[in-house]
Amino acid sequence: MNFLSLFVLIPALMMMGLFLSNSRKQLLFFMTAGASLLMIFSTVLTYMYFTERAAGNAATMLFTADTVWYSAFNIHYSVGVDGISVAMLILTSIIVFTGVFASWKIDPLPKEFFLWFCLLSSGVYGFFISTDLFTMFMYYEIALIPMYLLIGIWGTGKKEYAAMKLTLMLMGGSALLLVGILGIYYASGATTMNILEIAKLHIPIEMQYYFFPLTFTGFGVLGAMFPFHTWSPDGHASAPTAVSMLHAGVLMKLGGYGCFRVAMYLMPQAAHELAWIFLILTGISVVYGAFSAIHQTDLKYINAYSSVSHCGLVLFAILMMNETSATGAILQMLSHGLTTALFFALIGMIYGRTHTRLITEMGGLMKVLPFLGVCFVIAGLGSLGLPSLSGFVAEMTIFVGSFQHTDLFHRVLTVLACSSIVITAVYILRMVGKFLLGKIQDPHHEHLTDATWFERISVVTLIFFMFALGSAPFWITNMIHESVLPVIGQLVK
Amino acid sequence: MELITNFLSGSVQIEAYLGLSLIMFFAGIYGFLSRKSLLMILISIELMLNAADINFVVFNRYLYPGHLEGFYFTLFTIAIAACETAVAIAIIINIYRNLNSVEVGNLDEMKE
Amino acid sequence: MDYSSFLQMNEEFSLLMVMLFLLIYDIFAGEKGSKYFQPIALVLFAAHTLLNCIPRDAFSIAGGMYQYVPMQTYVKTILNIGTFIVLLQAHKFLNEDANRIKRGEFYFLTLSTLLGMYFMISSGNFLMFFIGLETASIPMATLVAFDKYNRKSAEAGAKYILSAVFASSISLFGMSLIYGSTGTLYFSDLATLITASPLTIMAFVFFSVGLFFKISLVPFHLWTPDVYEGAQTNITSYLSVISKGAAVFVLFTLLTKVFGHLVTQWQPILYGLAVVSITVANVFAIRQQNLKRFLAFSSISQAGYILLAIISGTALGMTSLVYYVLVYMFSNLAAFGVISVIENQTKKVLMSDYNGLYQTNPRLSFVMMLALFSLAGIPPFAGFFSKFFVFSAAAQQGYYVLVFIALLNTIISLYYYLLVIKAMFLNKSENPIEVVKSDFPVKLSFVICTLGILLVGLFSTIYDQIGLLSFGM
Amino acid sequence: MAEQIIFYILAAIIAVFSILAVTSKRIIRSATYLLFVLLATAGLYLLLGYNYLFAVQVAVYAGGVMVLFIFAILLTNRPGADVKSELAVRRVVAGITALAGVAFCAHIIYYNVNKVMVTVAQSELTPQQIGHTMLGTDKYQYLMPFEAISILLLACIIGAIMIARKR
Amino acid sequence: MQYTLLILVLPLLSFIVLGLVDSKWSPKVAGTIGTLVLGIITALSYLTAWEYFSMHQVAGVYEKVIPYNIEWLRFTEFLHINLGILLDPISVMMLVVITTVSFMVNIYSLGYMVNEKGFERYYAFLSLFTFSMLGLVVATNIFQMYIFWELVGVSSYLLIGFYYTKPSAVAAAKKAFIVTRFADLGFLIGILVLSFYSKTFDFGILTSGNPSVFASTVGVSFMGVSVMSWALGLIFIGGAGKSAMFPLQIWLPDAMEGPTPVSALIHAATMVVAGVYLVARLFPLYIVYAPDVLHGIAYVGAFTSLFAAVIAVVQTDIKRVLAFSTISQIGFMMVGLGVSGNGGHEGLGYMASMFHLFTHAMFKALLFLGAGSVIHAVHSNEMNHMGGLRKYMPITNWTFLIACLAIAGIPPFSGFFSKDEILSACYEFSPYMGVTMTIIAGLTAFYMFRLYFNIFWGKEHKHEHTPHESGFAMALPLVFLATVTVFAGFIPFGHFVTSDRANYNIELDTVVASISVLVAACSIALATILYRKESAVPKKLATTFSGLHSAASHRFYIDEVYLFITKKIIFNNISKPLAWFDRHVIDASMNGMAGTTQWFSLKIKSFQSGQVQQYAYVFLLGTLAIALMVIFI
Repeated sequence: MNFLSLFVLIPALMMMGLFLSNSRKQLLFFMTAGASLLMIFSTVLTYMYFTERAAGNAATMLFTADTVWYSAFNIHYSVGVDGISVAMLILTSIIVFTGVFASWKIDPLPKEFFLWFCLLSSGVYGFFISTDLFTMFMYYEIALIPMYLLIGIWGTGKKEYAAMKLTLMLMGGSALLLVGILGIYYASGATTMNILEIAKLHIPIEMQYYFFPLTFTGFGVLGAMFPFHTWSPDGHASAPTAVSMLHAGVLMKLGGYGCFRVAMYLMPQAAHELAWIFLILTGISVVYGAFSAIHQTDLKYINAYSSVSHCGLVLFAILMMNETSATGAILQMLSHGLTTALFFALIGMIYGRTHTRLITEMGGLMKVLPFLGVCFVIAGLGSLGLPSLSGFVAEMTIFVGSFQHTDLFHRVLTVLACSSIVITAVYILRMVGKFLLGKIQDPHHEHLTDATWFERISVVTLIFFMFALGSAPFWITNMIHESVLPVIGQLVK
Repeated sequence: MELITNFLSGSVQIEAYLGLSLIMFFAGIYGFLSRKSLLMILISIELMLNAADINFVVFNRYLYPGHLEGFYFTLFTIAIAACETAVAIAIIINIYRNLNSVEVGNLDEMKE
Repeated sequence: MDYSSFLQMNEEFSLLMVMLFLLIYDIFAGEKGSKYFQPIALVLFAAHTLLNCIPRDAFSIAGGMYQYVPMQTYVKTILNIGTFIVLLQAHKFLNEDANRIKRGEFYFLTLSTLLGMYFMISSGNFLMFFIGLETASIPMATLVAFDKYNRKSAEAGAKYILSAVFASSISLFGMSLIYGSTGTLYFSDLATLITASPLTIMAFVFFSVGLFFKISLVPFHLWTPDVYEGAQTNITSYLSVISKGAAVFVLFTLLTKVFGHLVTQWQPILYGLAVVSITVANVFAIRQQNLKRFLAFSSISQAGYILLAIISGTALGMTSLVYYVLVYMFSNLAAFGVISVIENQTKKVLMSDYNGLYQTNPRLSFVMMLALFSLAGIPPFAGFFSKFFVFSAAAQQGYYVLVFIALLNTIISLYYYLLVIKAMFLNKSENPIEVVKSDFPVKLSFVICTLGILLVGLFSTIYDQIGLLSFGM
Repeated sequence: MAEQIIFYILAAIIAVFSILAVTSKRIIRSATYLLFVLLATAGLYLLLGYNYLFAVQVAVYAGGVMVLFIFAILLTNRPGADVKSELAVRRVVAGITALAGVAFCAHIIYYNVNKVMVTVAQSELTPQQIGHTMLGTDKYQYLMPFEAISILLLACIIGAIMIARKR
Repeated sequence: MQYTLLILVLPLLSFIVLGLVDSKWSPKVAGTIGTLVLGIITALSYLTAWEYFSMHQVAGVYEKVIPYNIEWLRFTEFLHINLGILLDPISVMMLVVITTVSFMVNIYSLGYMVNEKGFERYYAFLSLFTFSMLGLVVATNIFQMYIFWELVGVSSYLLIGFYYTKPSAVAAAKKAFIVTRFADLGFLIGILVLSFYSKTFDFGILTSGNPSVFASTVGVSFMGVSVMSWALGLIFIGGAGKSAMFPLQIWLPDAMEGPTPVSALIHAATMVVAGVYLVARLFPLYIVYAPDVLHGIAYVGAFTSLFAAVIAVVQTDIKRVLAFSTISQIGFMMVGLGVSGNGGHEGLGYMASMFHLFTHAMFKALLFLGAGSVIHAVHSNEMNHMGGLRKYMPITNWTFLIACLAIAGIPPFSGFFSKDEILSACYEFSPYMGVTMTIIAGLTAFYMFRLYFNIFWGKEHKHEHTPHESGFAMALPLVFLATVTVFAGFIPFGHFVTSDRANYNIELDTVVASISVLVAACSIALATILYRKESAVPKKLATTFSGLHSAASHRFYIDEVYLFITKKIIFNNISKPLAWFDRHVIDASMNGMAGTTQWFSLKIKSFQSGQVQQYAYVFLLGTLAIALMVIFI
């Protein structure tokens, strides 16, 4: 058993523990222990990754393991990581860890909540460590379905509608995806479902024309690509804090990761030919999401549309098909994951105090909630791309990379995408200005209490990593960059 | 007259048998689709089964007389038809006990 | 006359023994003995199941009237397990005062339909097949009408027998035409003699609708929801799983082995039926309030998915099909089991009755949820794997569009499965269903189903075992 | 010649009474017409040389099934109840469908059925022959279905009794 | 010169420490730490300047010194963001300016802000700003500059919005950030275009004059304009945003909502000249590859200058007057750059512009700090609430007067020398430009003295408390800056900063000088007549030119235009319809699919009628249909 499998096993064991536990303290113990373990583990993994690479191991995937599972379909349980996966695993660990602290006081049914939360996280981890199309898809779906209950039971507002919509739309995406995966498998004539192996084969171009759009759109739905993004505002707005964090922070990244790892990697010719369609769609996402965010009054809606915009940028960058923009895309995933998780965490905490999320009903909260307020401003600044926070590094890498494209069309699109940074500033500052700054609107808000210790842990962890990524990107960019190369090499070929 | 004798000369054409069974079969279908009483529907079903039996026998006799496949099939089918009728009538009587009627139109408590 | 060859029909004989023993026991056991009737029956049946689960070499007896291939053992074992679960779930129901007197009949009739299915599966001749088909369906009608003073049950019985007989007479007419055009009723001979003339095609169509009826494909499905709703829930689950499972397997073998020459004809037929079945059933299902009706439509659409395995016509398809049936059996029986437990105690079957079920009956809700997720094809439950394999089998033959349509339909199906989950977990209720008590056999059945749902997918051994035999089909 | 004439007479009886059986308003008449049809069918079997089948047909149908029918009719027919006729629309639709079905099937069968008659010596089927075939286990012998159908019959009896009895 | 790193690191540390500590330490400690750090880095800057200008001259040309240059983020083989320190004459000069002013402001704030809540936060932000601004000027590559450019923008945002409970401050901060952000977009795109062709961010390579760097741009044009013009024009937009050039000047007056020392530091002396610095930094590119853009810069500068001067004449808020004056003066600097040639006497404009930047920083900081002192005393920004303060606040009065004289261009104050050089360069460029700029200089003198007289002379206004001179902490910077203002003009600036980094001896163009002094003197006289004592003339003039007056006092309605564009067009006509579209078209179409399925489900329910005969009918039809289809199709 490969040690990467621990990433899936730990959540599974956590579930077992939770299942057997019968007091709230035990629940929290299992969760924090598990989440910390995952966190430590991802750190160790990163360290090992670096040492392995430093030792000159140039394989595409490290720590690979392969066990035959369903031989009739050549389904293997095969795992392995490259720099991209490592980055994503770190992200997931951070967010699971902080998510646990953000849902410290979840009510009702805490046990069930954490059970589903664990299932969700095991799905996400599994997705990132898989190198087999089938297991990848399986984990993808494992990660989707707990969302329904998590939103439906513990959500707020129009939760049932939102949960249903989110689940169905994402399942719709996965339906497209499954056709794509089957198409890839059979059209390539592969005798394996391992991505790396299939990449060595050639899928006939006319088949690529069918399956590339399916696969890309399938993953794109999860990446909130226009016009399949509408689950995102409703879903995120209704979800409980930790779920919003995990979903916007990590789950949406599955889309970008999948687009890159599966759609682009395995069908490079079609990617080349059809990229322009998706570039336009994702370009629209970027600008459209940002513009839509301006007009929202619900904090979560603002952030959800902002996610549409930022995740659009991920897909946009991937489609630019050069190493820099692709590196940028991965960085943007990380950055957006951290930033948006922080946002949702803070929004949840603020909502827990004010019981409203409408910026029109709040004001001057900075005065009563200085800690949360400052953190919120930091999150906002991160989101709008302040240097030294993660967003800047990611966005700049994307823009510089995309602009290196030799085709004028792509450069013009890049310029349009760049314009989102202004619009982002507009809605972020509008939001901050309306509800944090100014005078206190509601007299009830005068006596709110600032963050508790567990909330602080959650928030500070996220901010720490945002700074770490934004101030010293070199430790992770090289890792990502070298892992992007095989895919880009495939595309350039 | 000569026409008639010419027509009648020789053995009966297989088409005639098959046509007859077809008429019987579709008469049964017509009955099944149009009758109101459950018993009448059952009568129609007897016609349909019987039509198939005729087919078997005729095919056996006219085309494949080497073995008795059609013959036996018909034999068993008659038994099966009897079973069906018995069970169906038991159920119809049960319906009558429940609804005090054997009209098929009354069987609509469950729909949509 | 060498009758000893009959002894090779292990499964049929052992089942017949069980049936006859129970019949005699039921007749002659007194008050005291009748207490042990059900335990004995269950143990005997379990023994029968265990004894007959090892595949043997293929053989053919009675001049090809009965043909055995090892795969049949698996199918029969799956049916046995399913029947066993149904019997476990019916345990409490049959102990009720009103039903005690009829339980001997219940067992005998259930097992005789099972025997009919055995004949169907192993038949090598249309006559045997027809007898098997009728044995599987005529006593079934009496089972459907089992709760005879219940108007719905009576009505369902009438609908079932009329529809079944109508279908079988059309099928019979088709068989007669097949005989007329080929001159044989033996499967092995037919496979070579049959040619794609209009007459054979028409005969084939007439014949096959009898099976389509049993599998309840659209547009031959209309009886299904009514009968499922009206029949006693345990019988409904039997009908939806065992009867259907046997029929799909038989359809597969018939199509590939007997009508192999008509492949260009039956593939488009199945294509159309799959699309129509899945879609129409799903569209109907989303509106259903009665859970039994709801599951009826769900099972119709599941049948449509199974067609994807049949249409591929390959060994892969065969394996996927048997596997699908196995998984479908666990999932559907779990769902019906929950419904029956609740219905038997509270007479509530509407979705709105299930509001807030999780508050009062967390375990039942949990089992129900697993079952529904499995039916919807959500990993890591077995249903996901079976669906994937079925789709894969179809995609391998290039039926991408069909797979695509089927997948789009999974979204609709997920929607209505989630409606039930929503009712149980999300909705609040003023007066939720009281705490439902279930006896040991029912609990055992849930354990079996849950284990099936959880483990069958994750452990590939079962699939591999089935796959080993599928190449011989 | 005689065979021809007999056939056409039987055919006429079958056709006419089939249609009458499914159109007659009164159920007891329908049952009677059905009896005629079944008897005429038995006649056809005789005409085709299957005497045994003739006997079975008469015994099972006329003797068994018809009795069941009559009992059922008498049990469920309340004297004085109005005999309502079917809706015209339904009859027309059913009629058109049936006619279309006849036309379609007739077309297919007529143009595709093998019309080359195989003439073999019209030998009488002896009871020995029938018994031998019925209880044999080789190909074209029918012991197994014979046994199988016995189970079916048993099950049907039990089932029918269970449904029909009072408790 | 390794110690230069400390100049960057210390304020950053100060920011982190003060930011994390928040209000756990007493305000005094925080202020002391901040000021101490600034003192140290000011000393270090002076040391750097001394060392650099004394030692690093090779053959009469100052060489560039790069003590640090670390790769921070690699994009491609050639494109990577380095963080480093580039020392050349302009950056060293900027170091001196920034640290000096910043140090003064820090000291000043000890007195000015002492009673404010959030004192630590204030010092933290100041440190952050200083760090960012220093990072900006020592940037070794254009992307580093962009990074710090953004950081500067954020610190500005934070400081403008320091009084975050005041809605107008919040709005002003937002406006400042968004407008400059918009301009930064131009900067960013400019960088992208530039780097796309040059394959480098490094200033050293970009400005090396090696034609092979831009070989790929030859003949490449987009929409009829050469790509280099595009790139440099777009980069200038960035500069224009920060330096409040027309039409992006709107944020600066509003930015006066921030604390006054902040206005002195950021919105007068340092950050707003970042645009000038940027153009100066890329001057070799402008002059070679896009002279048309350079001329455009000159015209924009001139227009902005005039425009702002006119508005300044009628403003009554003293900080606003100073703000418009800042805009106007930056316009001067831009003009100076725009009209400049390269090297030697040709490069006079460049030199003058930098000189003016230097002197302006000093006297404008002085003006703002003086204004702060006044505001501190009377608790109001309005001229009407002031008057006759010279009796109460002698130090402020005198220092303010010195600054006014300097900005008006009266010799021997520093402003005279720098402005005179710019005017000379303008006259050399084109007489019209020269005349225009001279008129603007006159206007400058007029409005500054209007301001001066209104504050310190004129009718005394009733005050609740008697105004009093500020304390030592506030007076010290005033005096220091006044001293610098008096003597800075005599610095032989041409020996330090020139376009080709070679020595250049400034020669006073006597004709130009005398004209400008004359004009200034006349304006001052006019202002004296009008405003020294209360008189009815200004009012009369205002009514005579009511149209112009009201237009000018409404800042020529530029803000309204912006408001129209943002509120009406972007918010109401783009964002709102898009949000609507998203909910009611995109989302509705997704819901519509679900709805259609439901509707369909309802429509076909009669299909399942419960009638067994209908079932059979469908069954039969199905059978026949399948048979028909398979046989005949």
